[in-house]
Amino acid sequence: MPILELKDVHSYYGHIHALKGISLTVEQGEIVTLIGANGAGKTSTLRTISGLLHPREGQVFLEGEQINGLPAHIIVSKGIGQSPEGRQIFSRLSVMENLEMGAYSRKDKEGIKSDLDHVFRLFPRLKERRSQTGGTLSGGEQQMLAMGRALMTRPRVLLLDEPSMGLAPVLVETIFEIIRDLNKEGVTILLVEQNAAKALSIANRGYVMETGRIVLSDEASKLQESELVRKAYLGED
Amino acid sequence: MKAFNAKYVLVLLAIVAIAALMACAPAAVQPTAAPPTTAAQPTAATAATAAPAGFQPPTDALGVVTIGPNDPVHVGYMFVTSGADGALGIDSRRGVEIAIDDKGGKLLDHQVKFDGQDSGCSAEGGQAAAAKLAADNTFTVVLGSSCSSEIRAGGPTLSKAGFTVISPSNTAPDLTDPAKRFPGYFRTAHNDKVQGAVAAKFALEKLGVKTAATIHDGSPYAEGLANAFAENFEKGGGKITSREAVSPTDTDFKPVLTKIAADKPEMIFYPIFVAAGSLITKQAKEVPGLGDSVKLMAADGTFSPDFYKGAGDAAVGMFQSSPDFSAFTGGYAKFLEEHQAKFGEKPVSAFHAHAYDAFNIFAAALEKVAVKGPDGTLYIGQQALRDAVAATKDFPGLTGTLTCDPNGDCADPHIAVYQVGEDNVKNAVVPSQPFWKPGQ
Amino acid sequence: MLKRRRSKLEITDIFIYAFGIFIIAIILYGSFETLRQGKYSASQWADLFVFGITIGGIYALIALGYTMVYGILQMINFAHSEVFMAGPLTAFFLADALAKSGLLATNPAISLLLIFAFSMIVSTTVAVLLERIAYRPLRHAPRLVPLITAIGASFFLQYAFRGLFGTQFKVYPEIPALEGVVTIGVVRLTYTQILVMISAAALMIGLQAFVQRTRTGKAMRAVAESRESAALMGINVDSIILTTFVLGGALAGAAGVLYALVFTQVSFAMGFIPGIKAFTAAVLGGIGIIPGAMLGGLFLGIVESVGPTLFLDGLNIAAPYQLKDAIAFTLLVLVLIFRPSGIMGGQTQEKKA
Amino acid sequence: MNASLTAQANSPNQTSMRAWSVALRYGLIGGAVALFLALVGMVEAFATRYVIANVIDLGTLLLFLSYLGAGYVAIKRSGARTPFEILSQGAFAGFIASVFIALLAVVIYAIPGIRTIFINASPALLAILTFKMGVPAGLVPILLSGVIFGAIGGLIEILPPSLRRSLIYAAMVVLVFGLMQDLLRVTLQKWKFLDPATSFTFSNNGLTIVGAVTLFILTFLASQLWQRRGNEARARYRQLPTRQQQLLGWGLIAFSVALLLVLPLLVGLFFSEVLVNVGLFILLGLGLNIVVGFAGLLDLGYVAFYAIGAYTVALLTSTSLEIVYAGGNPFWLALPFAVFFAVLAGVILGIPVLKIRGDYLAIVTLGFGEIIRLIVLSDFLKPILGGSRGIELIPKPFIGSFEFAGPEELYYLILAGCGLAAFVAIRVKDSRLGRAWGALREDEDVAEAMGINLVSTKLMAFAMGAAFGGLSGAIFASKLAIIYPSSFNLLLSINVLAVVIIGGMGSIPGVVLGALVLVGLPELLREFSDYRLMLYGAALVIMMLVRPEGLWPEKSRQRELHESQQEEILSGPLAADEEVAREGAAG
Repeated sequence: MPILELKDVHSYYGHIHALKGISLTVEQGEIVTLIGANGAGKTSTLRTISGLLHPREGQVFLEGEQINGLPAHIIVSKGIGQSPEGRQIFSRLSVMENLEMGAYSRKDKEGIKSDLDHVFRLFPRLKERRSQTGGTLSGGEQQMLAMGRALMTRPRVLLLDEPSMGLAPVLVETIFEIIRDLNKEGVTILLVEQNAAKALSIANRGYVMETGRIVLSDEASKLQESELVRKAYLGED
Repeated sequence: MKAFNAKYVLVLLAIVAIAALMACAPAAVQPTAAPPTTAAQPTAATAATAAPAGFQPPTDALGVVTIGPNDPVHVGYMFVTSGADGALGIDSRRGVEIAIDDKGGKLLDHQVKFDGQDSGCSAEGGQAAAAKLAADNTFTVVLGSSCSSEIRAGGPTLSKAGFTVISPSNTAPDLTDPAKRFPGYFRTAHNDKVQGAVAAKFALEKLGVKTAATIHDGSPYAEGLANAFAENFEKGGGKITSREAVSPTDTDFKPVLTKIAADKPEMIFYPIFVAAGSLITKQAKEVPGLGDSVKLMAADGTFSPDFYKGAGDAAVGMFQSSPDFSAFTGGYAKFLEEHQAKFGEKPVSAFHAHAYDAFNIFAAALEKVAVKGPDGTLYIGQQALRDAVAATKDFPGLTGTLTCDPNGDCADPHIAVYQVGEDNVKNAVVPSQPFWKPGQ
Repeated sequence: MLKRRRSKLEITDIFIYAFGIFIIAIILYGSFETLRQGKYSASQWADLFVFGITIGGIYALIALGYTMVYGILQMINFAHSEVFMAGPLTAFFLADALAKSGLLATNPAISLLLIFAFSMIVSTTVAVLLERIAYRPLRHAPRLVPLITAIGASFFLQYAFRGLFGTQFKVYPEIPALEGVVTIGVVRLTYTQILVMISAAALMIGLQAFVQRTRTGKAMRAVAESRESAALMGINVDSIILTTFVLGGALAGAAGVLYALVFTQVSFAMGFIPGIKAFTAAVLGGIGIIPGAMLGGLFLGIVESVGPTLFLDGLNIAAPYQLKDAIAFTLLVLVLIFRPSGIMGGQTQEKKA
Repeated sequence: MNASLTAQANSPNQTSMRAWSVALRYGLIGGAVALFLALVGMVEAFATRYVIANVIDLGTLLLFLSYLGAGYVAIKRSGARTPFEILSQGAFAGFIASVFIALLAVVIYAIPGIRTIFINASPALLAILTFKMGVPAGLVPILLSGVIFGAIGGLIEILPPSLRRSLIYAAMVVLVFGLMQDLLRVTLQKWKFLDPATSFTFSNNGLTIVGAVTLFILTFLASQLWQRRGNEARARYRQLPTRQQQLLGWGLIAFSVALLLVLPLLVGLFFSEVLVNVGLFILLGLGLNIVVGFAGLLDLGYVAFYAIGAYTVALLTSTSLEIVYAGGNPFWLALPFAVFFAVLAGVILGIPVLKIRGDYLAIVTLGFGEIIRLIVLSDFLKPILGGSRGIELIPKPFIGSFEFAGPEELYYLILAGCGLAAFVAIRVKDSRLGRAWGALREDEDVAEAMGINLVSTKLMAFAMGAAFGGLSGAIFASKLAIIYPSSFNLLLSINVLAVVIIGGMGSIPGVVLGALVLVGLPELLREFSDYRLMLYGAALVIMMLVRPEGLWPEKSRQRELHESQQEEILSGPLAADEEVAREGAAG
């Protein structure tokens, strides 16, 4: 059974038909990436999974359990963590408080403590700045915080929305390394990226989206070879 | 699209309906053009029942109100009966109801029907209420208004419609100023010039104070009365240390009282209403520099049980000017009994007796001018009614012996000063015996 | 930036600054004249400040309700003034019963606690009902819609309470234990004033601690920043918003009893004016900012109490206390012109309309 | 998301259990509403007004309607479909609701002291509740009426829609005639030839029984006829050649204009007074609509411009001896000054608040409105502005020898003002300026980036809005003949805002409709003024919950709100809860 499955999902913003029948699966332990141009519906897909957007048709399953229609905070407690687009950290809360918020719905004190240590091991910079307010962090640090915060929900599936957006190349490398490390530790990851080359280089599989539909899906390595992807998303002619 | 259609359909329906009415009613447009005789004053349905030959219904410059043999004499009121000032109007309305009961509910063998409008103690409310009353030609008289602002805005409408208007509680001086009074207006309430003068006289002569401060609340009544007091007080040789103003919705008066205290007046006169008045009374005791030495005095706006509840023990020993109930005639005791029986409580404001008298002045005038047809139809000339009210002389009322002067002042103004005693506060009742009267 | 606009802005800027300087000059000159005349003693000035701090503390407690709801929902909860009214108006019946039973005289502390608790429960209930019935369905509506709803709810509540409990004001019983005065130098405080100051301060410190330290408090701050991110952290946004209304309601209920203790009269209409003042205080301090509401409330209370005498008496302006609200609003305009996000608002960006 | 709910309710037993619990829930809500109406005093106050003379009064009707509503909604929500279920569950809901009233009757009877808390829990109320039979005899009819009206409510829900609509229309017409009996009677007095019809329909004290029945049947038939034939008529209209359609359209317009012109003659003094008041609010609404609806600047102090217009006219025209320095001029000379000063104030207010946004703007404008009122009230400026005693002896406008003396004449002045303002508003809406406002309303930063001059655009909105406010104030002053500062309070600003919003923000016909509903209707029902503001508040809340785009929305705005509503359904909490919340609010 796939850990996450979307079946023919249609979502709307008002009259705007954002997702037109998305079906995809994510297997346990995979990194799956969604690539596509701006407005293709990548973020809407993540929002639909995490419950910020409710699909008008279709279903979302987490390990076979239907989760579409549940409020976002319940979905989080069922094991879907998301680092949202544009990071959206709480800029007036301290780094520590941001991370605490990640563990908001959890009651296991021990687990929280060990997860916190884990996050600080992954992102030593956050440990140094834990009493600073989020708004004073640099872009890369904010991204780390957003990911750390999502990890604190102890997700079975981690949704990452544009983790490399607006970061310096060096930092992009670091972030992607961390993503790979996380995956090795057993976290299943659904990654949305504009930087398709980078994303495909670490992913197992990928889906290509255009105007609310999935137009192509395959092994990541095969997608890298694909004519369409090379032209449209990898900037090669 | 559907909603769009429905909207026009509705409009169309309405227009067709009105068009049909209009087509059938060419005459309806004409009454304004007709001469101001009986025709201009359409009458109740039964008026058409022909009078036998030989009887000529009267004519009148302002028109004639016709009351069919089985129709009631319709008396209108225009009082404030809701909101913060509601007690004032309800008090007056009850006064009239008792007056009607005392007549056995009948005038000239016709039932009396008494209803009217809440005029809200505002100019707009007064004008709207007046328009509604004036549109109904079954009314014979309008009793009201409660507040001066109502009648200033609504009076002209009533006057033009030919009504006689008698107010039990308007006290603003200039309502009966010949330059400003409108025809047909009378009042049984005292003119505030009188109350201001009495209060000043009391302060100077009885209390022997030489300095005083005034507070009003931005209402025309309080401002007028505070000024009348100040004028008379200064004329009598006193000194006004400060003239302050507050807002009736304020609750914290300590700052303004502290400011007053800096000028060290011997007395504070605050002719305002119950809520703010009771708070000032209470807080004056708590402001250093005022304490017990400064004399407090309010006016008839606070002459109500709620005032003592609100002010508590702080009110003991203060003074209030108000109509002199002890000067009221013997009928007043009976009135109070009836009031208790009918409404289960004592009067809630100061002008019930004035309202009782207002109705009786009207009733006496009506009995004088109404012409009864052979079938029992009543014809009341409106100008004649006004003239008859204006001619009221030495009328024995509850509030004294009433005589209307040419400007419409009919009151026999007895103003007295009361001192609040402990039992007033404990039982929340207004003082019954004056502490001082002018001329004592 | 376009040149044409630049020059126009300068003209309006000059106008604004001229206006501000003019007002400030009047205030300074007025204050100077008043002090020069020396009509008021030091203890009278101290009294004026004490009165101002008392009412200001109450404003601050109400303002907290406005500011918390604004911070979290970006809406003016116009009906908060009725939340403030509901508690003390209904708690009157309890207070009256306690007074008649004699408990109020013999056991003032317990009685007062009961009254406070009752008032806070009622106010909280009203606030919660408001949120559930009137505001929650409108969470995604354009901003004016919940504002109008709030105005409507305010009228409805005010006149429903009037219908239920009557037009006339009700008078809280006197509490013998609170009659007494403490004098410290020129400052003179009644027990009631001390009670108001201590309880207001305690409640505000408690709230600040709650918001800063507790899990729920932190979640409130998180929701205020971004409802979506908060939901993604597993925070139940609706229940946090409800908590905010509960806190605001409880504080308003407490403020209501303090108000009733100071001014003794309660009525259905008692919420309107303090409500508007408290909202002004919240804006003055920087709306959405909890310490700002406290500061704004105290500032407004003091200006109302001291301002008319200090600024206007020296200018020989008749009946200055009639203009106290005008002074308060003028200061509000000044603050917003020169510091558009309020006294304490500097630390955050101005929220977009 | 309701999939789980329906899944649970699959077995018939569970279905009926659920239906009964729904009936219980709405019975409780209906009972709470009835209890509230009784305790708040509405039942007693409305009981003085008979709808049908000596048969049924409005207060009792309110209670019956609560039971009926409980039954109706319960059946609507429970999904009961067999006649037995409908009758029994409807009756059950109504019964539960009536239990509240029965309990109230018992409490009033047993604990007279309750009145010290709930002032309306009086013996008079007890008499009304128990149909003058007292306790315990009166409890039987209370519960019986609950059962009967609950069942009727259930039945209404399952009637065919066309029949149901006609019945509701018919009942509403009877109710309206009953409610407005005194006004209608007074107005009908003008038309003598209608006397037989009038006395057939109305008695001294409400509708006659035959009159009510006749009205009911006539409306019912008319509605049925329209439902059957209306579509045909519409289809025929659509089949007409375009030219004829246009002609009909123009005919309709000409007819409406003619009707507007003769309206005061038709409806008489009081309705004219109401129309003039409505007209003043239409003018104000049109002005505020520019500021709030077009430009999106929330102004809570709009009354200031109204006050400035009124005071300018008062100062320039009053013949009062206290105000001597400028008075005595004719209205027409003062009018341009009134508008000018209002515009000036609009600009002066506009400049400092240019940089202030959203809710800050709301509170600053609120403060501005209050400052203006306090200044005209103050003793400080009393020598100039009259203080608390206002300014009196303001003359009426004249044209030649025609005096705009009373409401019937002033109507034309206000009609002309509204016509002018509506014309200006329509023209400016589609102009460059109007589009700039639109951009400003959507997003200030984007508008600025698009090269829109924020300063002049905002100031134009304030100035134009102020001009209409000033005009309205000017007419108000001469209508009232005396103005007091108390007329210019915050409530008025809020009323105008409500007119704009209820009508439909940005919509010009919406303003007219909003003013008719919010100003006209309450004026017509003056007797119930005690409950006016309560009902007004409830109406605002319900309106925003049910139809936030307003009664007659502007088209683009309607779309906007529609979208956001859908999004709300998409992302909001459980929809069923929302509906419960709405029902609660409706009570």
